[in-house]
Amino acid sequence: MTAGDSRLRDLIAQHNLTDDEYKKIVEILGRDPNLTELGMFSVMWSEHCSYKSSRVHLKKLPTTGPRVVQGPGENAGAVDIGDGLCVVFKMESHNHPSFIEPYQGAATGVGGILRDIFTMGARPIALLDSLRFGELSSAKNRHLMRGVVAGIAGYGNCMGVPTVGGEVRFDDIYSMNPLVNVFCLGVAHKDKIFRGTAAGVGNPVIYFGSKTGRDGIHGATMASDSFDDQSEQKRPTVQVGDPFQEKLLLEACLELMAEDLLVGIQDMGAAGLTSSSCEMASRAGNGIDLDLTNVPRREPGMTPYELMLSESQERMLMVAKAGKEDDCIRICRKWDLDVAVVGRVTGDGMLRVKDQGQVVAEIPAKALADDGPRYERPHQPPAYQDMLANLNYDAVPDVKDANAALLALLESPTIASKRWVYQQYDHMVRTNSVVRPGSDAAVVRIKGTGKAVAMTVDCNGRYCLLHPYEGARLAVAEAARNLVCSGAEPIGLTDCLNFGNPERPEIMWQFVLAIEGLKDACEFLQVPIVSGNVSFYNETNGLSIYPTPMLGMVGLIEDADRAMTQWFKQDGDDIILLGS
Amino acid sequence: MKIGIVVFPGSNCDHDCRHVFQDVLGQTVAMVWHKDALPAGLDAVVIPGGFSYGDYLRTGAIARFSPVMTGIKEFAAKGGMVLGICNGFQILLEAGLLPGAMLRNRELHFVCRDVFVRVENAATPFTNACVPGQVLRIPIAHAEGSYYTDPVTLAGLQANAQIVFRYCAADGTVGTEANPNGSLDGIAGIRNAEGNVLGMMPHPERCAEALLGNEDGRLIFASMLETMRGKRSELKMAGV
Amino acid sequence: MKAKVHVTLKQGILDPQGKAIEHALQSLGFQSASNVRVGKYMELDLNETDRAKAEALLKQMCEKLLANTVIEEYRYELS
Amino acid sequence: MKAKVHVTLKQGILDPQGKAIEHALQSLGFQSASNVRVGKYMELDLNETDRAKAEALLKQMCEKLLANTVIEEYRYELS
Ligand SMILES: Nc1ncnc2c1ncn2[C@@H]1O[C@H](COP(=O)(O)OP(=O)(O)O)[C@@H](O)[C@H]1O
Repeated sequence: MTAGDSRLRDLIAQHNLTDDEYKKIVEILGRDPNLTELGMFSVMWSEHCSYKSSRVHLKKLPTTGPRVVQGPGENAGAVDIGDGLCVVFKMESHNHPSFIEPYQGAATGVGGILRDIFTMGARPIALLDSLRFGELSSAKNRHLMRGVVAGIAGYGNCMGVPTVGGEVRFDDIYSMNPLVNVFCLGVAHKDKIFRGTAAGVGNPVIYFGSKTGRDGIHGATMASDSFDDQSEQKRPTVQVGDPFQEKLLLEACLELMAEDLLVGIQDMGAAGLTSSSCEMASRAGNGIDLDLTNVPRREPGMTPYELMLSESQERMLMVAKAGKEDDCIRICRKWDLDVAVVGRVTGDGMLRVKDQGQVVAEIPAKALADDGPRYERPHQPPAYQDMLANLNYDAVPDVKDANAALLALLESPTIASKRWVYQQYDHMVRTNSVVRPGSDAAVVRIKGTGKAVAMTVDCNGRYCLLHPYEGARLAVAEAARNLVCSGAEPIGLTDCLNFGNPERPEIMWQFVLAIEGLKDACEFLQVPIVSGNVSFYNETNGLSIYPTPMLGMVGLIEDADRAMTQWFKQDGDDIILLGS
Repeated sequence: MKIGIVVFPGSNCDHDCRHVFQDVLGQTVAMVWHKDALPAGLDAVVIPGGFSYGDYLRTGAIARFSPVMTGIKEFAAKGGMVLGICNGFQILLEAGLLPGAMLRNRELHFVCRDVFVRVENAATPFTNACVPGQVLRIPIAHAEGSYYTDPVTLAGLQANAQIVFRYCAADGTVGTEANPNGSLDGIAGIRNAEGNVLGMMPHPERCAEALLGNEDGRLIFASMLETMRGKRSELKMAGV
Repeated sequence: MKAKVHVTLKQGILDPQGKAIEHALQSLGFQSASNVRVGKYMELDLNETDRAKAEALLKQMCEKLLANTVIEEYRYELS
Repeated sequence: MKAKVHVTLKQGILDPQGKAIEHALQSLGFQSASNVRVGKYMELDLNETDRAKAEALLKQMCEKLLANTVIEEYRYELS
């Protein structure tokens, strides 16, 4: 590029691409991309979608085991629980959107994770949420918390999926960057799991769900961007969730799946139509011809760029068996959903997008979905580690008045009861909640089996700051303890790794060590990690959050009657202290 | 016995009601899609909880126009037993099968927890297995459960023993403290004048199994089954 | 034609939402605000040219769906 | 003074409520209704005599509390 290319340079920067990444795009295409193509690359190669800083490290995690039916790489992971059933689960973050608009940010986060579960063919039966806010003494933090809790409640309750547990912690490090992580679990027949694949040349590609609007354009790149004082201006990217629409989508999906109609299905999450189409094509080694003319839209005058990048919620893409279009359309109409055949599977590996008869984008699907940049970013221990290593523990004052200290602890919001939160969540719908919020883990029975699953979400960010390796190991251990104390055997894990800016070597160091810790602890306990999510760039004005590798662990209780709760049961019972 | 459970697009306690009637109580269940006609031969109709149409305008406001409602009105007019739970209650109000309306909860937000209700009338088809004044522990889960009606209608409800459940404390005392949503006169459930239509905010289907730690809700279903058996044998005796 | 519909709670019916907002306003220092009442506002297009007909339609919509006259009252404008 | 505040969703923002109501109106036979948008309407008393001051106050209230300016816009009248 030359100096005369300043407009191009601006465009590249606005799309959060580096010069090298742009060069790679030109190399792949053998020409300069047009604006639509540039947009598509930018979202797919964003940190959020491409995992470019984390992939090399995530590979180290143990992901296999005798019960694993589906490991990382699909919409969610799946673990065998016997009786021909498996549990499908995953955790997702919606931190940045929730900071901008707490209600809608949290609500659409719930919507996204629910879609991840039911696109796999599983009916969601439980949600858990893990939240981090700054101290409640600030009105802003109270506002954020109120909005986030109401948003999770608003969406989850309407969907009829109980929010059975979670955790909330407060620390001012999160006041400019709260964390909103949501875990969802569903149940599916082991041999009826659906995957996001566009197999079968000639098969129709069908769009269904809500209409496409101009919402959330660049949401995926936003999630891969740090905040600064200008972030307020990024607000037009806010998406509004429609849980009722999602309920229709859920029921329609399960009905479509019950009939023999589908080859593959995927939800349109971050990067919308672009990610769903190229990922499905790439997984099958195929291409897709998309025709935007038929894409249902909410507003007139939408450009191909906008249609391909929109992050409107409650939309899905399915690849049907040839000839089954009408059956698919009939079921979608029954549920009052917009539906349209928008393309065909091709054998040439290209994602080819047409609008009004013109080709507006033509990119190898695999280049978008899988051949994104991959970085082994430099890492190095932060300076504060030296300080910690040299800390003189003897200089830390002893507690003088233990009673007062205990009361102060009990009073702190992090430790106090979370009833105000979980009473706003319908935690009983579906009538499976054997152990409701308030104990170590939530226990939900699996109807028709006599079994139950226990679930917990855990992470102590402060431990992870002090030492990411030990902190991550402790988080795994805590989650496992919570399950075991509920009578369950841990069978699988999902993670949601919340970190600062990976371009900073100290943050990358935290990340690499946390992964090591997760790996060692999971191998030791023989609990595989079957799905997960990485959320980088959790920093505002240069201040990072604590490294917070959130875990969602799932355990199996063979006999639901034997689920255990944490509280004392009866006068005169013996109390035994176990462990060291 | 055959129970019809109505399914609106946003119903979400429909499976729970089916589970109770079918798997726990061993009855026959017909799931009735809201766009279809009400099938013949039902002994009772249940309108389950949920968010019938997203509840965007007012709870139950849109649902009352669903085709199935015509059949339900006829069924009720002929004395058929209709139970509306939570959103089902809200729909019965909007449809005019029960008097009054629902307002937002006093605290404005959704509340999901166990409450106590006192059985104010144990002589209804839905409560005849209870004793008068019995206190039941049943969960609620709603954001719009603050019952309201005009003073004249309220006086009528009181005079005709149409108030079937009132929110109360564990010992049965009724009052503001025990009222979770600001409902008028502590109303948690009412019946129509004829007694065959009941709307209640608490969810009996959520507490009908020992595994879930509470079986108080079973009394409602047991009452209904008892009533149906009675009706059937009456019909038999009359040679119908 | 464009229609604007206001649906408000009837006088005498407690409006907890209005109360909450009033409370919040006051704790934000807006002491001079009082009697806050909250209602719904709807805008819609009516594909009608006859004003009287449009009014009749609107009235029906309000009575049937947009307002619950047990607790709410409504008014509308056409333009 | 009496203030009336209308808070509506910004153009382009999804309005699930409006969509649901429009759908319901149409299936009730009101085919001529379209583009339904739903907003909030608030009335309040302002203990102020100076009009300019009252306007300034109202604007602040809207920005700070009554409207969520991320997705909503507002307008007010004084009388
Ligand atoms: N955000 C939340 N959503 C749902 N339940 C929650 C949430 N936060 C806490 N809880 C519930 O409250 C109880 C106490 O949580 P927590 O304070 O994290 O306890 P612990 O430190 O013992 O894990 C748990 O049962 C948990 O599931």
